[in-house]
Amino acid sequence: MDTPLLTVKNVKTYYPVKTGFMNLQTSYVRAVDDVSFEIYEGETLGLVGESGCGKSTLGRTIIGLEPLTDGEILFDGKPMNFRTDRVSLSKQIQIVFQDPYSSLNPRLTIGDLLAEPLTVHNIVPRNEIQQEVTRLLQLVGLSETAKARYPHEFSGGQRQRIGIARALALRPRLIICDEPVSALDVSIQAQIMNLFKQLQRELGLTYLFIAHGLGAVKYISDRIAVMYAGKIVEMGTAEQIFKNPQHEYTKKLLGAYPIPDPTKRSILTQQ
Amino acid sequence: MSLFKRYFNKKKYDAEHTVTWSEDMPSKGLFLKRFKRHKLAVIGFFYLAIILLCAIFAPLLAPYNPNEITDAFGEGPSMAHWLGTDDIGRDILSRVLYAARVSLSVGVGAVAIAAAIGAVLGLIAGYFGGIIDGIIMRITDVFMSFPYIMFILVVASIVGPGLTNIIIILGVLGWPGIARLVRGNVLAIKQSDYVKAGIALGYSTPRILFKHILPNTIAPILIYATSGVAGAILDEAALSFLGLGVQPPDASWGNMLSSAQSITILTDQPWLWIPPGIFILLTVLSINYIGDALRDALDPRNVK
Amino acid sequence: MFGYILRRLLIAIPVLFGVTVINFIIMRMAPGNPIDMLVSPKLPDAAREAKAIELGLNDPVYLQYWNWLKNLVMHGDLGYSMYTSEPVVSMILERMGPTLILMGTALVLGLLIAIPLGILSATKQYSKLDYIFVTGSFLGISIPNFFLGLILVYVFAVQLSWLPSGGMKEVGGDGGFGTLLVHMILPIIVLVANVAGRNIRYVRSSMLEILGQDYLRTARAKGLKELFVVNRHALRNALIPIVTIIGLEIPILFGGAVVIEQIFSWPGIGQLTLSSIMNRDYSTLMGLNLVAAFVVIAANILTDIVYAFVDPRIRKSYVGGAK
Amino acid sequence: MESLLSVKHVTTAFDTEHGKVISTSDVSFDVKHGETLAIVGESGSGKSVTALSIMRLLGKNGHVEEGEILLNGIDLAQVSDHEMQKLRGNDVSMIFQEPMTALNPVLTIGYQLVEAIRLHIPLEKKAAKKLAIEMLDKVGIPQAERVIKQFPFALSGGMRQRVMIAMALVCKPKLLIADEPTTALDVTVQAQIIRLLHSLCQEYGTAVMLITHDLGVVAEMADRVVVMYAGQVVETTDVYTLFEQPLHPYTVGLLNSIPSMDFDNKELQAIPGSIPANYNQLPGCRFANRCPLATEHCKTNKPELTDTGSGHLTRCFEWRQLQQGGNA
Amino acid sequence: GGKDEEQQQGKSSDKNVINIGVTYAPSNINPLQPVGLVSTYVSNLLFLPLVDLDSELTYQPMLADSIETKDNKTFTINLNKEAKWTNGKDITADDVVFTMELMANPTVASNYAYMFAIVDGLDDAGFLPKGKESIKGVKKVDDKTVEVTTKNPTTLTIFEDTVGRYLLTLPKSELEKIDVAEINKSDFMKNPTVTSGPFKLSKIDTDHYVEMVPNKEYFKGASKLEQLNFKVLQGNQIAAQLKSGEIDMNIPSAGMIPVSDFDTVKGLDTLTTNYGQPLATQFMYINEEVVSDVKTRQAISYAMNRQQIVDNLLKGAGEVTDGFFTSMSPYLDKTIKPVAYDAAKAQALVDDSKWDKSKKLKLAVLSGDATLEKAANIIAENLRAAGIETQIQMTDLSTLLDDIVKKDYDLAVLTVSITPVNPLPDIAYFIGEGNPNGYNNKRVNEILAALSTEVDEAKIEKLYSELQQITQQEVPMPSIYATKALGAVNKRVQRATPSDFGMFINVNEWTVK
Ligand SMILES: Nc1ncnc2c1ncn2[C@@H]1O[C@H](COP(=O)(O)OP(=O)(O)OP(=O)(O)O)[C@@H](O)[C@H]1O
Ligand SMILES: Nc1ncnc2c1ncn2[C@@H]1O[C@H](COP(=O)(O)OP(=O)(O)OP(=O)(O)O)[C@@H](O)[C@H]1O
Ligand SMILES: [Mg+2]
Ligand SMILES: [Mg+2]
Repeated sequence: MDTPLLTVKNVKTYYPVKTGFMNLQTSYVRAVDDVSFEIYEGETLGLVGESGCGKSTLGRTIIGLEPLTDGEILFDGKPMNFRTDRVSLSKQIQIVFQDPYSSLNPRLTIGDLLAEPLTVHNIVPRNEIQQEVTRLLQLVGLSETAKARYPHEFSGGQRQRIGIARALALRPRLIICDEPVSALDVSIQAQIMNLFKQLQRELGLTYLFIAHGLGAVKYISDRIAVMYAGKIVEMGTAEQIFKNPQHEYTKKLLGAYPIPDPTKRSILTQQ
Repeated sequence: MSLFKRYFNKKKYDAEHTVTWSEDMPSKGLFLKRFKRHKLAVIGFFYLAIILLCAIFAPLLAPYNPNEITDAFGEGPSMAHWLGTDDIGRDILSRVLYAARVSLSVGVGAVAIAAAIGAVLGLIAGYFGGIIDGIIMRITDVFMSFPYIMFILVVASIVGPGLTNIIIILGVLGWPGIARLVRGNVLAIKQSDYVKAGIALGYSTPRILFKHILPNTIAPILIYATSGVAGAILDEAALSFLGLGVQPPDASWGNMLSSAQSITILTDQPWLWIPPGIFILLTVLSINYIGDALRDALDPRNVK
Repeated sequence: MFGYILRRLLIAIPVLFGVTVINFIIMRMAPGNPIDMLVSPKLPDAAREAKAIELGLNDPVYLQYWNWLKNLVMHGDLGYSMYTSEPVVSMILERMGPTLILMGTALVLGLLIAIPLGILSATKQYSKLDYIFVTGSFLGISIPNFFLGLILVYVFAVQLSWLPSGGMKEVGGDGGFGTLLVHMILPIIVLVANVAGRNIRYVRSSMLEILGQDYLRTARAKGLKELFVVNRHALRNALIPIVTIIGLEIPILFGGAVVIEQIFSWPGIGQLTLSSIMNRDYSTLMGLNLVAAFVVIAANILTDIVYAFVDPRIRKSYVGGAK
Repeated sequence: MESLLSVKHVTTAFDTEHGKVISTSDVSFDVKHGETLAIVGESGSGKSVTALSIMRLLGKNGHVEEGEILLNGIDLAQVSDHEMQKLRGNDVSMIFQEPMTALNPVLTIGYQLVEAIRLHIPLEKKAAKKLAIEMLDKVGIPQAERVIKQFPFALSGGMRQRVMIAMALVCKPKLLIADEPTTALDVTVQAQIIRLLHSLCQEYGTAVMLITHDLGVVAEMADRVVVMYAGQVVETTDVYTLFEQPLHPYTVGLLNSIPSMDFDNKELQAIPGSIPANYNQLPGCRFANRCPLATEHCKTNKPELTDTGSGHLTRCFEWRQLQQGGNA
Repeated sequence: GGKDEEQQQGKSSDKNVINIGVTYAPSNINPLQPVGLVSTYVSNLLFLPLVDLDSELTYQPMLADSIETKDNKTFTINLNKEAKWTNGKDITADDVVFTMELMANPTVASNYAYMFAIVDGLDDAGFLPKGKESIKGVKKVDDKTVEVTTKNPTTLTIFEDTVGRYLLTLPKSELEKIDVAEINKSDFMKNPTVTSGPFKLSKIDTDHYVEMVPNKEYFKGASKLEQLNFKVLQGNQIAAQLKSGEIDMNIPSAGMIPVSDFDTVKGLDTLTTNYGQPLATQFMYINEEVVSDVKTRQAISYAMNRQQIVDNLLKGAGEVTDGFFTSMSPYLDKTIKPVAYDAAKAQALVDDSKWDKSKKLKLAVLSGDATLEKAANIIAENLRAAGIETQIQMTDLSTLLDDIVKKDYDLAVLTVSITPVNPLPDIAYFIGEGNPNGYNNKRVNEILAALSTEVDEAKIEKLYSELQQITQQEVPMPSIYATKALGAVNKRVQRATPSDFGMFINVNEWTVK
């Protein structure tokens, strides 16, 4: 545990909003407001918080999809610059999105979809691309027959697997998972989370795992960060957070989580 | 409960399963199926196919050279001239067949040009946003601010009327609508996760624009284009009415129809206007029906 | 809201400027010139020169534009027609009325037909009625204007002698509402066929979209009658996109004025446009173009404003200033 | 106690471009006065279709093919449209999953509430408005007088869902159908809504048919549970039994899929695969392809919903194995 | 009510009103520079010319009782003694002189100034030289007499055809108040308050109609009509409106009925119809730089099947021509027959001339006239048969004139109406020095020069005859056919006959039944 894989230092992401007479004034939505943390190689950092608190913005800022307003993000101890090093950085850090229906280009077959990053970045020699695609599919538990099909022919869970396979194509070290299971059925959620875990074991991946379901985060994360209104209000191991929450918001969050056991009706009894 | 867990543990995770079960989803042929539901569109499609063949094989099918002046001046249908002859003795049937070439190429050509310009500008405006978007949108404002016909009139008088010029003019003037449409779509698609994923995967901007965004706006462009084809055929007809259409002796349905502007012809020589009139009507009608069916068949909300 | 309108108007200025510059350039690129149309070609050069001086055409081209612009900005004056020597402003104003009457009526009537039929068509999707309306609307847009006009004139004016075949009033008569109405019938039928044809489809598809929305299910779940669900809840929402269409319809109508006014000798902007082009009446053309551009832009802005009024979501974003 | 709602062997079908599609078949369950019945199941299993069948809001292309839906002894599948309109909102009302889209965006909150009130209660506009404000107060909306003039977009998701609840309960219906009322909301807001629903229904004596796929919510609120899978009811029992002694492998799988709140760090036991798309044509059990207990018999024979005793119903040939396993 | 109903029919049939259909818009009514045919008719009704040409092509007194000359250089204009302005004042020699000076003022830039170039003291464009205020050759003799001297000997006919016909005398008292630079834009030119003609302007919309009411004080006798209106129509509407009664009559070549409607109009029993004289002639400009060989030009002339066009397309309502004169011209040499269609000879001439058959000529054709367009199609086919490929290009008037002036054309077909009594200015423009065909013939130039000063009618005829021979041989600018426009008038209208010339001379006598 020497240099962290990812270091986020005082990161701010503000969205300018034009207001006032003639839209001449600019005010800002402080979506991410002075956030700092580190993720070490092979670890999973869970990120929870209420809707709109800036989780996705933070994830997208890290992968360079949103411009950094202020602060610094280091990868492997080196500052990242997406303007100049997009190509090499894309091989280090990837993202899996929440909505399995909108994250795959509906006009491409799964084969093309997975081959594209391989060809663009020359990951494998041309003649091995098909093999590599098959391997990727197998890695996420899909069969080769998926290649010729289009995304709409798959169920949500399967699409999410394809999304993961695509993220893995460039053999990244860090994957940002932006609520990758929220849109899925309970039974499918479990499949996908197991897949994440299995891949981490096999490939030594590092995750920033965003979720708003506490159960999922707890299950998958080594450490958990709780975000509230653009700031990280509490961070610690899953056990620390769940057993001994410090911040008011964390306590509220835990208190609101419905426990799947009818004998412990916490919400209704709490009042 | 540990027992149940054992059951599941024993089962090795079966990946094949997942795919097999959804295999029966009827996705192939769905487009055709949806399209076929619009019976009138199917009829329109066959009609258009026939017209297209007629246009292509006009030299083989036409009994006369369309510009040949025969001795029969303004005569009604007969065995020699199935649809009669016009005021200067040309065979109407032959002219209508050749006119199909002109009218269809005006329709298709103009729309192709408009779609090409509109799609590229719309893509650029929508994707890059900001000042570029502002400038392009102001340009579309400028273009849309010209009264359509007036612009055509002036440009036609510069480059001179004629088939190619009509196509170019209608094409060059038709793009703002498509540009706006594409831009709107791009704005939405740009936000979609698969474009974000493309960026994260380090794809180049042209690749994202043309491989990921453009194909996903094809459906609306296609739908818009069908009504554009119909519109261009009608516009050419209107231009012929104003004397700025395709140049004689070439025939277009529009100039054949507009030469029937006299009550005498209307009453006494219906063979001069009924054939081109019917062809315009049916063609435009067919194209519109097809456009509507396409709209339905390509509706992304139907494709899950 | 006010700030928003002002901003839109300010943005319109460069657009208008661009429109006039391009129009000026294109006009000058067109072969021919107003002098040829005014004086016989067999005239000696001296006579042509005198005419050029009279019309201000002997100045360098950029100076001519500058003078035009200066005149417009400083005095709100569009100059005199090169062909008829009348003030361009009064020529345009005189013809604006007839065009607006015709187009306005067509727009209103067209929508009055299109909206209910489109709604009916949507609520009864794939029924016989739906097919009839949709086919009717396609027919409306498939018949070339000039041809429909010709047939109507033939039937109603020539054969039946029920209606006048053209013009806005009887020559020599002093107009009056009844006369105007009678003269409007035929051109209005042609235009309405078009407007209604185009818009039945829009209304139908926009209504279809709304009919699938969740909040209609909510309304039904309250126990609301289907009639009210459609007319109170669905219609209001369906009208929002239709507002945009009205904004698009105005330039279409305005552009189509040339043909329709030509067919029915309607004394409006379209006819003036055509004759000005034919006569290379530069000053009138500049004026007409400016007006047309203004109409388009005004229609756009108006659409947005009306849009904001019918859609509270957008109203808020204007009021709040954020957009 | 006499059942308030009795759904008997209901089969619902849709006319689609692929022809007629049976969406739910042979769905049966009861809702008793004042109780909360939860319906859980995988996405696409027919929960919403069942609810909409009861409300007769399936849309133009959907209809109940077979079976009876008795509300207070009246068969909702048979009454006239007019009759049904009177019942909706008055005897039975419904709230939906997406608070963002369930309210008409161009009408004020007040308008939509007053409309709901005056449809069933003969009140003057003023009085209705007063009632509306009271109701909004009741569902915990601050500054109800102001909110009533606002449009839905001005409210947050939680607030909108409160408005929906107010609207649904304002006529004191006997049955409230809540189709995933909290899925789109944050957990903290979800907790508030659950509490609100619970207390209001207690107060009004309204029975709730709660559709959800969150077993936590089920455990929290429900008295009894119906588990649906692939268009069928696969298990029905009271909430305690369900969590303690599930008798259908799907229910078992579902329970095993939830990450536990203990720190045992065990792998989740996911159910492999997904709902077959063509479940209607399957000759045997619809869960067979994902079931660890499935035998050849299961794949070729259709199991019936059988009573395992004391009203615990399951649609499984092998339920006894589970019972034994559980007891062991 | 009843009145409404009448109006609904759009008919004037029961009222004391005559509506005349025209196909050209009266762009203005400025008598200093009327643009186009209808403008001229209207301004002539407001302000009388000195004399006017009647349908027999003789001059009738209008504002002048007579114009006389003894030496063909000094012309005495005797104004009508009764002539009065509508404000009651006499029309005097001062008004005539004042108007002449206005016409000659370069600032006014009258487009008819060149008509006055024959007058002594004016330059070739008809303008006063810089610094000059008055015209040397114009002299007031007394209140009702003006004397005009010309630069060169001039026939009375030519004097009458220029000064006599184009000087529309204006009221000095009204106009001298207005700055000359502003005169064209002045209110008077839009709505003249003091006029001299049989009708006064009541309302005008330059694109659509002119409404006129009788001048009750007209010194030749006031009209009994309530109104006389001009209505601008599309050609194809004329027949319809004649039939419906919306118009009562047309002006043959300013209210052209399309040939296709001739039979319909002739068949209507509410109308009296008559053919006008063959006036509008279709000429083919030939760019001599492109078609330099005289044989090729001859081939063009032989190739055109003029007779077929006249017989089939015009249905006989026209005549075959190949030069500058039609049968209505006093100068037509009837012994010279137009060249007959001879395809074989045309082909032979083309072969003989070594015309490059791969060359494709642009055939610019004036747009807007359906008959001409069809004729052009026939001609193009004729030429193709002879071995000359052409591509028709319909062109609007402005573009066509521009192309011709810049010689940026190969062949151009265009309608020209040459004044039958004074054809010289047109002919000189077409084939004289600096002509737009690029044609150059010494003998032709000599003839034209001689004609410009010749006053002996017999000699003039001889010169024109020689000219016809030359042009038929050399084909510098052949004509193709001349149309006889159809005039129609409702039988309820009395004493009015549609005609291209002199139709309005007796307008104050027109009545309706
Ligand atoms: N492009 C943008 N422009 C302006 N504001 C934005 C933009 N994107 C996000 N925001 C705002 O930034 C804040 C954080 O948004 P973000 O999507 O990161 O939240 P989140 O925590 O991911 O929420 P959720 O759980 O709903 O996904 C929100 O208030 C949102 O409205
Ligand atoms: N209008 C419709 N037309 C055709 N099929 C429909 C229609 N509505 C629902 N279905 C089908 O009926 C089945 C059950 O759908 P339903 O919406 O009841 O599922 P659900 O259990 O509510 O799922 P979710 O948890 O996703 O809401 C699905 O297969 C669905 O495709
Ligand atoms: Mg998010
Ligand atoms: Mg549902």
